[in-house]
Amino acid sequence: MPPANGGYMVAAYVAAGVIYLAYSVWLYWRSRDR
Amino acid sequence: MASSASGAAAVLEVTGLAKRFGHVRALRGIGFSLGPGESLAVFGPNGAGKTTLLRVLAGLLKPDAGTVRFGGARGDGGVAPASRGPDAAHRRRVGLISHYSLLYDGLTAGENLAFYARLYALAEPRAAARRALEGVGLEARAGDPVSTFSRGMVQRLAIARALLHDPDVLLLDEPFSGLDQRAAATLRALLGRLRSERRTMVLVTHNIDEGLELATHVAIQVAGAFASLGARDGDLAAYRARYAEATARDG
Amino acid sequence: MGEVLAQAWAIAAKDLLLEFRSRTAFLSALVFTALVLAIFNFARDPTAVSSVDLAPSVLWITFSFAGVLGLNRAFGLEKENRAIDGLLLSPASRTALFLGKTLANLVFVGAVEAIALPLFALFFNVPLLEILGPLVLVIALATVGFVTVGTLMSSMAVNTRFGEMMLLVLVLPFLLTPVSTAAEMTARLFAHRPFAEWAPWLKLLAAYDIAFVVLCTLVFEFTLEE
Amino acid sequence: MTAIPSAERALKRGGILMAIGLAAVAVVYVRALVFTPEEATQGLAQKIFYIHVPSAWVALYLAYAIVGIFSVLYLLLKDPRLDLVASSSAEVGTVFATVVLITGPIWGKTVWGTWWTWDARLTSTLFLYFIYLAYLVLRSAVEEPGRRARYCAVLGILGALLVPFIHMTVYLFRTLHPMPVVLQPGRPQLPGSMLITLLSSFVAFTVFYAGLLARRYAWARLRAARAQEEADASR
Repeated sequence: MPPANGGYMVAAYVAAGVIYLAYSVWLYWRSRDR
Repeated sequence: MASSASGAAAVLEVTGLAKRFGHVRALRGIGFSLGPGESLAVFGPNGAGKTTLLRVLAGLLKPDAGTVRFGGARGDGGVAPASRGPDAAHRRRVGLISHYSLLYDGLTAGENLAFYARLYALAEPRAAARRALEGVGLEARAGDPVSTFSRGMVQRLAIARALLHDPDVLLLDEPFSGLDQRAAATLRALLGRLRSERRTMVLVTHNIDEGLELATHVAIQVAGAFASLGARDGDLAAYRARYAEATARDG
Repeated sequence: MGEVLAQAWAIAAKDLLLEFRSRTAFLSALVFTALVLAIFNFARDPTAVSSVDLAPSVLWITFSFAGVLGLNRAFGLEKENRAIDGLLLSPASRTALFLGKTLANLVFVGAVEAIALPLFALFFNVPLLEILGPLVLVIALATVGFVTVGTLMSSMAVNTRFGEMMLLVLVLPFLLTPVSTAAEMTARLFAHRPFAEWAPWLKLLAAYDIAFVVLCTLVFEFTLEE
Repeated sequence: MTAIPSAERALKRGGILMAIGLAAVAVVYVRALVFTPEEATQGLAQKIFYIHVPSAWVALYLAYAIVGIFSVLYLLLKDPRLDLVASSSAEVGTVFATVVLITGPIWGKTVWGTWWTWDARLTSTLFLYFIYLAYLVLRSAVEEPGRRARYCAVLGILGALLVPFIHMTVYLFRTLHPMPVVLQPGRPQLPGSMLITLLSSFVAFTVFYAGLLARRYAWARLRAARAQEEADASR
């Protein structure tokens, strides 16, 4: 029986997703055509 | 210019110098040539690129394009193509006098000069230092730290430093700035003597009142380029008018 | 080559003479070292951590920080009156300039270490004499490593905003190898472990020294104005 | 001036590649979370690997190598665009390294029972992160573009040489970190389905990195071109 640690998995995926998405959006916005 | 003056080969020949810092074009297509005993005064407002020009001539900065060539009296050598930095032969030909002294305040006058004599690989550093000190009348203060010197004495020592290796091209960057009248008069006399030794000089300054009488040729530099260049053919008033006109055109 | 070494020596001798005249950097590095050694020892809970366990780390933290803080001086003194222009104007090669600066820094840091080491032995009550030979070797190799990188970085840091802080930010990541290998070897020396046990660390440190001395000498010219 | 239109086109292309990369990462998310079986000993937390390991590949190897290579090229050729590539890669690499440093401890907590340990790989990642930070700080501390580029290139090259030394240093210490389990002959392989997820996530994150880099670089070029035009206009 695998240990129940899905919460950690979710935390890691959310944290990574937020960072990547935030950087992408930031990069997109600051480099948009003025 | 050189050939017109004396027929001798040019000591300093500069062609097509260009240099930019980021988006600022500090030098744009500057060229001139000077023979032995000729001296060029470059006037221009702050930010015209005068100091950059002098630093390129001195080999402190690499130009993006163009050449600085030394020839004449002491044979060829010191060719500085744009792609490469200036070599040691180039550096032995030039001396730089700026409003910075390039000296160490914590060392004595003698120690400063002996140190530079070693860098120039002169045969007897201490003797060379002593001779250079005698040349500017500072031999009595050889053992005193530079920090105890007056501004005028520091400037004389800076000149001794620049002349240590007996360069045939002297570069002067605002040499009069910060000097009181007496020190400026001493400096003027010293520079007159150097010119009579047939050294080639380039002097840059924003103050047209200083240095015009030392020059055989005059250039006005605005926004990185020479707005005018030629043998000195007018008095102070005439050049003041030209200077005002050239800087006004730039806006 | 002979000329390069002569010029390097002239520059190093000039730097050391200047430092000898003022002694400001040297004295402050010494005081810093003594303070850190004393504070570490005082803050240690004697019932929990024995001083011998703590000693190698403290020694290397002290040496490396004192060393790096002193490195600002090397190119800082050239800024006054733009003396660096005088050096660059001269026919002395850039390699000679880098070697001269590194040499002066090595003497400077070495002198701080030579005074700090007995102090360290006293505070931490470690017998140094019997391991002095190998310990000096370790100190010398580690010092060469971080002083070389530090000298290069200080040539850049002096021309940045917040130069002294910048030097620390630039150099600290590079301290990992010399400082941790040196601390490991020091710990094994204190415990009188056989040479075979610390030989791998020694090899790594020597490789680091060679690699960074060569690379720093090669790239130094790019830290100068051009 | 043709510099501005060409940079604008590059910016659009970068934007498209960035969108493709984001979509690929989203696919990896779905595949890893929904369609990949749970590992028996580590449980769901093992799935952190599918984002952690490819991020580490980008941050610690790919982006780092690009910084190093383009730093060397800049010093040799002095083309300002090379410096823009290196600095763009450093910024994007820092983002990936941040993810590595956040997801790593989360996984570590489930297996080691502690968020942080001075394990070899964690330590080396942290030190590489410090070099990224030093690079970005140095960039902000030098005004003149030519000098900034030279300084950053010097740091980039020294940093690249430091990587093998950091690895060797930390491997001389005992390590808690799992050794790489992919493609090592003589060791048990990951089960097929998990391996496919991991390999596809490598591809996805690499494309994502390329997209971010392209966009970041094109923007830097556009800014430089606009600044140049302004400087020329004011002359």
